[in-house]
Amino acid sequence: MKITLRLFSVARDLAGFREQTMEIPAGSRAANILEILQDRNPKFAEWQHAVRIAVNQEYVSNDHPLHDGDDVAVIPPVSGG
Amino acid sequence: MKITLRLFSVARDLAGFREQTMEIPAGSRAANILEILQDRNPKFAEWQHAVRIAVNQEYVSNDHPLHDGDDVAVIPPVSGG
Amino acid sequence: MVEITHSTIDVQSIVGTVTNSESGAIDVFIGTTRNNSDGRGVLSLMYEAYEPMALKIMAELEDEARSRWNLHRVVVVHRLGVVEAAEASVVVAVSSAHRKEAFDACRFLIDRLKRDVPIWKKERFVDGSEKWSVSKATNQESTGALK
Amino acid sequence: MVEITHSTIDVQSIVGTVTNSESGAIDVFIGTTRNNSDGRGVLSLMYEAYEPMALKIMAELEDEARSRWNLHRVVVVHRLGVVEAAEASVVVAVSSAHRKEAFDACRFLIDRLKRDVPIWKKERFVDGSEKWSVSKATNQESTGALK
Repeated sequence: MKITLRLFSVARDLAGFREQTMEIPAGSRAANILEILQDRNPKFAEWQHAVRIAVNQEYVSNDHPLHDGDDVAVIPPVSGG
Repeated sequence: MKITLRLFSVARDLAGFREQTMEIPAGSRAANILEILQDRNPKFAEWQHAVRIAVNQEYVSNDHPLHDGDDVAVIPPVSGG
Repeated sequence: MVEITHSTIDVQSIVGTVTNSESGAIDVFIGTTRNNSDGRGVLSLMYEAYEPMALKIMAELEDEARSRWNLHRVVVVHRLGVVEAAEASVVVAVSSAHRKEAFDACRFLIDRLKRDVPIWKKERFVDGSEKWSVSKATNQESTGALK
Repeated sequence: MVEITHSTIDVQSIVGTVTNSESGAIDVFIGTTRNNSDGRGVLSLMYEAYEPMALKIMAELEDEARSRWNLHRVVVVHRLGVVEAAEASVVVAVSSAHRKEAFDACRFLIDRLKRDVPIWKKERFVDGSEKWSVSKATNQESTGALK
């Protein structure tokens, strides 16, 4: 299935891209996105427990199942205000 | 001894004056001022426990001794803000 | 900085006064005239003060706030005279490095101002009547009340 | 009302928006750029956001604040792009009948904005270097963090 992956702040710097359409295995869950990013850049490991995943602009838990067409965002610790 | 007595808000309305120089017995204390006002207008009784006395612009306790030349203010419940 | 004024309070200018490069947080409290009190329509409020003592206590409150929290700038302004509905009678503004101090100090200053600063308001109701706004309970709970 | 802007935030106009005759209290929080961070000189901050989600969460926070407290008007504005020292990056303004609600709601809104709204700042130091301002601790304490 296909998702759109959006990266922000530190996550974008580590991955080297802002937005990408990505083919992922059916049955993938939110946490799998982090594994994919970590495979590409091991430095993601330090952020694994600090980032949140949002699907279609809503924060989801680790085991949230992804669906075809989902808009998935990797949200590093926010620092607005 | 002589003091200046200043009244505000409800206290002024009850007493009918804003400021007066007043002869009081030597040895008078802050609470005695309220007794004097109450003798003049019994309605002061309802305010007895609600008003504070300030001497020379500082809140004092009931038994604070007054001195000749003191500036004594009767401070009804404040409602600034 | 504490001030008593008889004209409109300029909030924008107060925000300018407390703004500075060392601060990350500003909290501003604005007390405004409500058009009702216990269900009765209020036209305006009329404030009076024991001015020199009010300024003295306001300055003491600023000192106490500064000793409790690390504050950069502090402004407390109270207006006297007639204040119409929706107009500001009091503005407290505080700047500090972080937001906790600004919030805590601002709240402390307005709470204590309302408890201790000798200022009184008379409510002018839409039906033409007037009444000093007094709660007999308030003062008895305060430190310094005659016991 | 929640808003994201790329230009200077007009505090005076926000105060005007939340002012109304039913309210007795307005609390305004202003977050400004500090010229230092952990002892290092800061020139400016650069804010970026996941804009549609940021607006969505800001609106949810306004709804939650309104459900918790009886608020009259609420304005939350965040600025993006470069914000120089002493300039405002965020303004939260709340009006209510009494001051407790205004203070509590304003503090709730800025606390939760800083925890949950997807906005990030990059610090630009006077020595020319840049760094995303990230505290690894923050998110782990938040609801919704991946565990």
